Amino acid sequence: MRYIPSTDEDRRELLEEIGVDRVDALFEDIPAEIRERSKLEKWEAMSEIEIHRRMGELGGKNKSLSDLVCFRGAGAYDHYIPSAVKEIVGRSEFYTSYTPYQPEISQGTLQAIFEFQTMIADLAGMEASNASMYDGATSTAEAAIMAVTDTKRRKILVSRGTGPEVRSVMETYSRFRDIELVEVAMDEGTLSIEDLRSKVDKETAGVVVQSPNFFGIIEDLSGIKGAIEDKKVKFIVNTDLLSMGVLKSPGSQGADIVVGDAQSLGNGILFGGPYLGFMAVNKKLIRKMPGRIVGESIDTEGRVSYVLTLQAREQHIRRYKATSNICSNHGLNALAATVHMSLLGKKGLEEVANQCLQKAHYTMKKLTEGGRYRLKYDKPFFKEFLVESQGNPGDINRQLEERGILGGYPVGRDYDELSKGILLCVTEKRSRDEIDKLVECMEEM
Amino acid sequence: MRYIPSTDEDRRELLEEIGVDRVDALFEDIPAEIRERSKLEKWEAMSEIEIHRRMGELGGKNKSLSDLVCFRGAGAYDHYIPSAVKEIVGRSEFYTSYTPYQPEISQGTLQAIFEFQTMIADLAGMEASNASMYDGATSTAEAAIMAVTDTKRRKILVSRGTGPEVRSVMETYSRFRDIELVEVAMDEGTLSIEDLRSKVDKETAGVVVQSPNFFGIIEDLSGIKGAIEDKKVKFIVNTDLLSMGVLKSPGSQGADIVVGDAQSLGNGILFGGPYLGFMAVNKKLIRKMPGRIVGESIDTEGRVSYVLTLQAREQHIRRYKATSNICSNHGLNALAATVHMSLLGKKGLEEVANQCLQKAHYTMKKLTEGGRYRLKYDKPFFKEFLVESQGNPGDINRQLEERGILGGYPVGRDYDELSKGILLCVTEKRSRDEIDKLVECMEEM
Amino acid sequence: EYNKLIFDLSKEGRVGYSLPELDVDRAEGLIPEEYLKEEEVKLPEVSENEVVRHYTKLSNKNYGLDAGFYPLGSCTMKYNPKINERVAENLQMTSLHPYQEEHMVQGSLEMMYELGEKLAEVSGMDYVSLQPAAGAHGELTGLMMIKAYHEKRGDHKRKNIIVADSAHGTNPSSAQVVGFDIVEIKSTPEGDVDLEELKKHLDENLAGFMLTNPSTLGIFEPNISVIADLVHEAGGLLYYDGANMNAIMGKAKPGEMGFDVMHYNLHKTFSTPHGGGGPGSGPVGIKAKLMDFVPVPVVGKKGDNYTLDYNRPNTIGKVRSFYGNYGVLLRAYTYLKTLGSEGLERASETAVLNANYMMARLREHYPVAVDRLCKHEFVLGQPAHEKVTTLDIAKRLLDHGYHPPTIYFPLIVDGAMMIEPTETESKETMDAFVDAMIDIKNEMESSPETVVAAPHTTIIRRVDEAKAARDVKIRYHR
Amino acid sequence: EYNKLIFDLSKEGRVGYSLPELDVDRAEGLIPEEYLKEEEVKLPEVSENEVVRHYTKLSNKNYGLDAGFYPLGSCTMKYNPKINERVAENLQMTSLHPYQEEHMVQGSLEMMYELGEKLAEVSGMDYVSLQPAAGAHGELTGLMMIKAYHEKRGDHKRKNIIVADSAHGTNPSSAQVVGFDIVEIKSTPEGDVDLEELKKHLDENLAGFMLTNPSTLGIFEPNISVIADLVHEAGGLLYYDGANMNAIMGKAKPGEMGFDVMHYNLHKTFSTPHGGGGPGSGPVGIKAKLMDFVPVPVVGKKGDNYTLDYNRPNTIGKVRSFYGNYGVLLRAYTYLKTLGSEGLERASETAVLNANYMMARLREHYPVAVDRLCKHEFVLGQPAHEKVTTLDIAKRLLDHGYHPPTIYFPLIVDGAMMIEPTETESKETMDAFVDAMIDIKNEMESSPETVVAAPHTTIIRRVDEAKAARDVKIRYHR
Repeated sequence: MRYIPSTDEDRRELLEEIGVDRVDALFEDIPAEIRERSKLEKWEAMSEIEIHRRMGELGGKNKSLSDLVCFRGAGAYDHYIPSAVKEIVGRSEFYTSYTPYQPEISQGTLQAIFEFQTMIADLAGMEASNASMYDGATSTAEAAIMAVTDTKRRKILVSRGTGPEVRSVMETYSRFRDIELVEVAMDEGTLSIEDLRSKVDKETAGVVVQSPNFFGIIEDLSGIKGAIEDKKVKFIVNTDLLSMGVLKSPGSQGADIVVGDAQSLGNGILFGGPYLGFMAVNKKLIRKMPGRIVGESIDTEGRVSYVLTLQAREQHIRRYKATSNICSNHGLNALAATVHMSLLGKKGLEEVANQCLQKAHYTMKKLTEGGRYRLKYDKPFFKEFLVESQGNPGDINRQLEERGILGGYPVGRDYDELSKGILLCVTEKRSRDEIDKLVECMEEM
Repeated sequence: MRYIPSTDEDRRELLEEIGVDRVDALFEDIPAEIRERSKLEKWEAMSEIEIHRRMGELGGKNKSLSDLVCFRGAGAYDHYIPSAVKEIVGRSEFYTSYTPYQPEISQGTLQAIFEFQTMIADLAGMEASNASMYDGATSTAEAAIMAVTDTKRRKILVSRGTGPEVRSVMETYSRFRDIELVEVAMDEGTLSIEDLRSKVDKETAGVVVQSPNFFGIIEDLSGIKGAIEDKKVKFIVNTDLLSMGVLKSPGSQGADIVVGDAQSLGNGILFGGPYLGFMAVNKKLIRKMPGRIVGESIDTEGRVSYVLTLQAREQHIRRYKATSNICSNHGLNALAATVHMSLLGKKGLEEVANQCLQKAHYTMKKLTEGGRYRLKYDKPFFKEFLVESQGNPGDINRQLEERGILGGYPVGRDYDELSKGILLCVTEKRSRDEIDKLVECMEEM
Repeated sequence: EYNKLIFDLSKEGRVGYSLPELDVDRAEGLIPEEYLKEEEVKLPEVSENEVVRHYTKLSNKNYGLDAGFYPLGSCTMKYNPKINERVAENLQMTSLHPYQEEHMVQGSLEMMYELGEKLAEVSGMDYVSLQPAAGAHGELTGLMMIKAYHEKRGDHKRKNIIVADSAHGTNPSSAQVVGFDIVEIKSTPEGDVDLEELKKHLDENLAGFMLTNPSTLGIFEPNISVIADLVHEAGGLLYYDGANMNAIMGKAKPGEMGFDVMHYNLHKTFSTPHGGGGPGSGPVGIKAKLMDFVPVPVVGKKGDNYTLDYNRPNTIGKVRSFYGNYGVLLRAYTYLKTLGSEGLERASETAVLNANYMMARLREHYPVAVDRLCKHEFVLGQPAHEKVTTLDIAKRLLDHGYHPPTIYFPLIVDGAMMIEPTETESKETMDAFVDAMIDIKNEMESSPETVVAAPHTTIIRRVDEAKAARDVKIRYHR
Repeated sequence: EYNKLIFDLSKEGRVGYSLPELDVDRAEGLIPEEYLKEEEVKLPEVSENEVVRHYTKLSNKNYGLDAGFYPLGSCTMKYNPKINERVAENLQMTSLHPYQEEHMVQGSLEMMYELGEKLAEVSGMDYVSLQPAAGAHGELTGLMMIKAYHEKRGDHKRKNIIVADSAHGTNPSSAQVVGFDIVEIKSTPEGDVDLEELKKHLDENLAGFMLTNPSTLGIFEPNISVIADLVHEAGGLLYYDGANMNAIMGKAKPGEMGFDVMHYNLHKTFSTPHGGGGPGSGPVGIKAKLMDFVPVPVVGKKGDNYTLDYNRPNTIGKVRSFYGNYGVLLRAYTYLKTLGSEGLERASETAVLNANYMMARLREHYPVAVDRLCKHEFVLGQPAHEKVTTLDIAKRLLDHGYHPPTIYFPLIVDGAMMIEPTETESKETMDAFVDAMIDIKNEMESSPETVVAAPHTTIIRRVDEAKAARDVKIRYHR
């Protein structure tokens, strides 16, 4: 087998040194009846030629974004990833290493994470960040747990405008952690301040708000913060950091914990994963954070060095007293985001965000001109917006698909009251021609 | 511009140090009227998104081997390239370096070439090899020039079974070098020994024979060697080294110079290039070889090191007295071949070659059973064979294309006498199902 | 020595990106002033070539598996086949929005379905969910199902999860996150489960017992069948920590040992790249009795169609967004298909052969924690020495060009060194590593100060970890 | 230190490949015994992971552009944009058999056609053939056309090609290969063409004059128009060596300077990777009068269709197989399209700005060969010193982490150091390099033995080149 260098001769020598005469003898500590029952049903090994053929076969059953112009978002975004990102992420020094336990031979990973932490914290408007987490949904659930642990209260409020994937995961985590998860209603597409005020109480550990929310609408974070009078309540904001190219940061509007998915920043759409959860906090919460953190220090000769730090929070040291059970981070995705943010830089992030903003608004304007589609909520939005259609969203999308377009997300799946709603997303990748074609096709239906 | 790090501020500082006030001043040594006439007609810069879109557009006008099952060879082969080849070749340390002039920081390239030279020489059955050349056609032309220079004669014989690309290039090179290029006729698909005997004379510097020849047929190299009685005449064999998995090497059959294209070994089909010329010789001709050569030496501390050697043959030292004007080699292609040969190893090369052999013969047998296609030359062949069809080869190929098959090469383009001939190539990549489909389709026409 | 941060390369006006010109009319005032950022974005400004050079240089400060031996116990640092990466470049299989309608993603769902089936076959489980993002996340998911199982039966007292003192830290930690109480039991000196200890906790409060087998000491638990019976009789469920699956493929299925639920680490056993700490993937396998509780969506099959089934009333719910770390799954699928069943068994056989060989050679020089037949890894203890510690030995290995073993784990062995060669290393490599270990052992006598001061040849020397935790500096400041 | 050859890793029975099982019946005797090999193939037997590790380790012994500054004069080591590589992964554009019928490769022919047109625009030539595989191969092709041109006119005496003594070695060498006689003329001390010298050879034997402009000294030839007129009046043709095109895009077209034929080096000016010595690509541009002679096939256009035209009776023929280094062409096309015309001009401007800046800073410390405005590169001479040579300085630069400049070329400058920063380097990088050069200059006084013994920090030290040429060992022996 091509990944096993041992030859028959090697095997003989190895067995001899061990003092047994055959490999089977090395498994005699496994009860015979278990071994007997554990034989594998046979499937043949495929060569490289054959696995490529098989993938061609499977791929042929898909219709991918290579063939479809994508106007769908809803938590997974078709942004452009610069070529240099792949180049760096593919370097085997990064790719085939593991958690940087040995700083002397892991400065590459460690420094890249240190840079990542800086960029994430800066974009979020916070003081610190961890080394990344699984995805936006789990990072939000972990933030809720942090709030519960920190405040010793057990109620979490979450806005109904927070994405369904995020709320579902929060529900699961809350149920088992015995957290009371309460939804805050929407008022015309944004969080109802009134409902929020009525629900915040002495048992409230945190308030979770997504902004731009699931419908692309920018929440009034300062207003929400103002409405939470109890200062112990943690204000948790889930955001798309790409929007920071045009919007105020959550940190500058009073967030205590900023979380979200940074897939938008250099990570492929990949049928949903792996993506990149992040978490940023201010100083006083650093030691309460889950996940890896890299810190700066010096070596014995006084040279600046980076190292995993504050490990006393973590499971491998604290075991069941850890802040979380999280062990790995999404290191390679964090690296991709770091390279991506470095390439974009200040100007690039502003330009990408602005192109999304402009193109989304252009699309909205064109699409709602004809009268067949109505903008559901007339509130400031970023790169996504919700329209109500006269027809059935599923039918519309089927027809768009025939014309090579992946239409908007039919939100009725998650919001019963919005069964005619189509959530469209327009990124910097979409050209005016593509948008005009979308509008033309949708008009015809 | 994203590849130019200079900012406006940097430019000002640079200009100041130079002592001029604007960049234009740096071009004032170019006569004004030339500058005036040299302005570029404007075309816009494309972003990465746009160039991908453009390539999608252009690619859409092609029909590639991703969509077609390939049965065409004739000098360019659809062999499988193991995944690890791309991984190594893409390492920027290899990719973005240049000719290893500074051995202290180029041992990677140098050692890889040293390994390449060894493998090529071994496969060819010769004592030495150079560091690679442009392609099989130019390496054959260079071999002919070597023979001319070495023997101080001016006639080169070339078998008609040598591929048309190779013969064309030899013609061009010969014409300007004042070499008399004479074709040796074929006799039922192989070199006519009789014709050869009649043409070898005191003016003959070399005899060039391709084996397996253009029609896939194995030439009787020992017999040919025997027919060249004048021992000064250089016997030059152009071969596909992949066939060495089953065939005797040219070296073992008396070749003086072995050349060819090693595209078969780890280099993509890529619409014809870059490919990989090689040249292997025995000791006495080493100093007559064109191209880079890497040798082993030691450093000042006695460590084994590799270095460009025998440079006294080359243009940058010898200028017009050099053995050739060749300067660069095809280093990256040679690296790909080296990794490829390492992965295949002894067993792998045998297996690939044998699969080609078996599948080609299976195809021939199936195809000629029905009677619509006749094997043109009933002689031992490797991975290609020539059939004569009842129909027009162009029509047959058009119909095959509609069924997703790239049919054989219509040799009538190069050989008037073979206007009904179709040269089919079957590599290890072809499955029995694909072959059966080819046969079925061809039977129906 | 290169020691710049990306921020040090920043200069106003440098760009590293290219975007099309905005081709729609630029509208103003789309967003009310109060929502617009007031400051410039704080990101560095660097050109593409500088970014590439910077991270290329950083990469050169990293030791990866393609650079050399990486016997990090418990992490299964086996070779990551390059075919997996090539397959992952297939855009038809990867350039997919997770909310595309099912009929557009049949190929991907088929791949996931088949992967689940193969993983079930290897583990002897009845169903495998591919959702969890990592091993620890798989534990979380499995434990949630255990909790849901007892609750569904009205068995509300069952709050205890037993873990061994030799267990991975994630075991108790995951149980804690799911709201269980943790009961840690001592192992025997040999690293086996102490049956008497275990029996003390087999009561009506027992929710489950989490076990790694082979254990973190690399030893196959001899009483596994007895343990399974005891736990089941007491009404508990048995959880299998799949970190050590690389030892037993084709030899012992967790499902056949009596386990009810388990997780895999695809990045360990199934060769997907570790990526400097992730992404991993931690599919969860279960026995049929837990089927009601599996996370949604379930990749199902109706006739010839593959589906994403959300309609499962007793599900624990969603444990992450979308359907798991799909990109990782694709690589693991490739691995499973390219090795075939015999290849997997051969991998485990060779991994175990290699570990026993290294242990045999090292036995004379270092104390072996448990001197029995080991499986894919084994644990050495710290040799008696007045000055030199396990940490020193590990650092000295860096000077020999190796990644050290896992150290100080499992906690039950003083100064543990946990060595896992995997099947992808040659005898030559193992011999050279053993020789280095022996050299260091000798050096501990001849020149202990050299060992204590190691590493000497790395680009930096030992890092002051205490300072990092004390003077917390976890970001760059301008 | 890793110092194995791939052959050292070989062991009987190791494999690094995978192939499908042969799925047709294995037939025996397909080939007569006398043609079958008698010995086993001599290739190493190594597993995939060992192969990857071996070549990864070798790569780490190499210095590439992504590792740092590479001011190798005349080679234009500019950054190779990564988008070029991504584009080259597009299978629809690359997975093509060269003998596919024209209608199946319209996209690729269109790309080539457009690339030819763009290159013609940049150079002021009337047509560009993409066939030659490298710069030297382009020279060969261009010179063949010159010869064919004269012969077609019955001008059989024209056997002389004039080259300057400062020319690249390929110039005279290519002329020789094409069967010309070479006349080498001295340059003025300033590196310009010596008009009086030139005039001596402007006779009925003159076939052509090969010139690089800017010259290898980095100086734009002030009398270029006069030279062109003189050569043309004498019946000769003017050949432009395009190695230095990076200095003049948008500023001076060879066609407008009076050149009749030229080659490009796409791997220099148009950023395609140098690949450790190739593949390059050397398209040839010509004026209309040479159109009859261009190599076949010509990528043409008929209506909306692109064609491969072989029907050209006076063609010099084919100079290589198929249609050129297509993979390289695709990258150069990407570069031309992503920079746009203004980007190209900006590249040349910045390359010249950078060279002049470095020359200005180094002028006080090293003798500048020609102290005039330079273009994209400049040449320093060896500073007077009893012991230290240019080679020593170059080797000492290795200790500073740089690839040295081109040394001892052009031949007309004693101990020449030819420095070409290109446009893709930052002021910081150039300053650091200049500082290193100044340090070395100072060290030549303070500690010359350190310089003479350099390099000190590289993985190997100076290599005995004489031994390599004397005890020729150019392959491994078992």
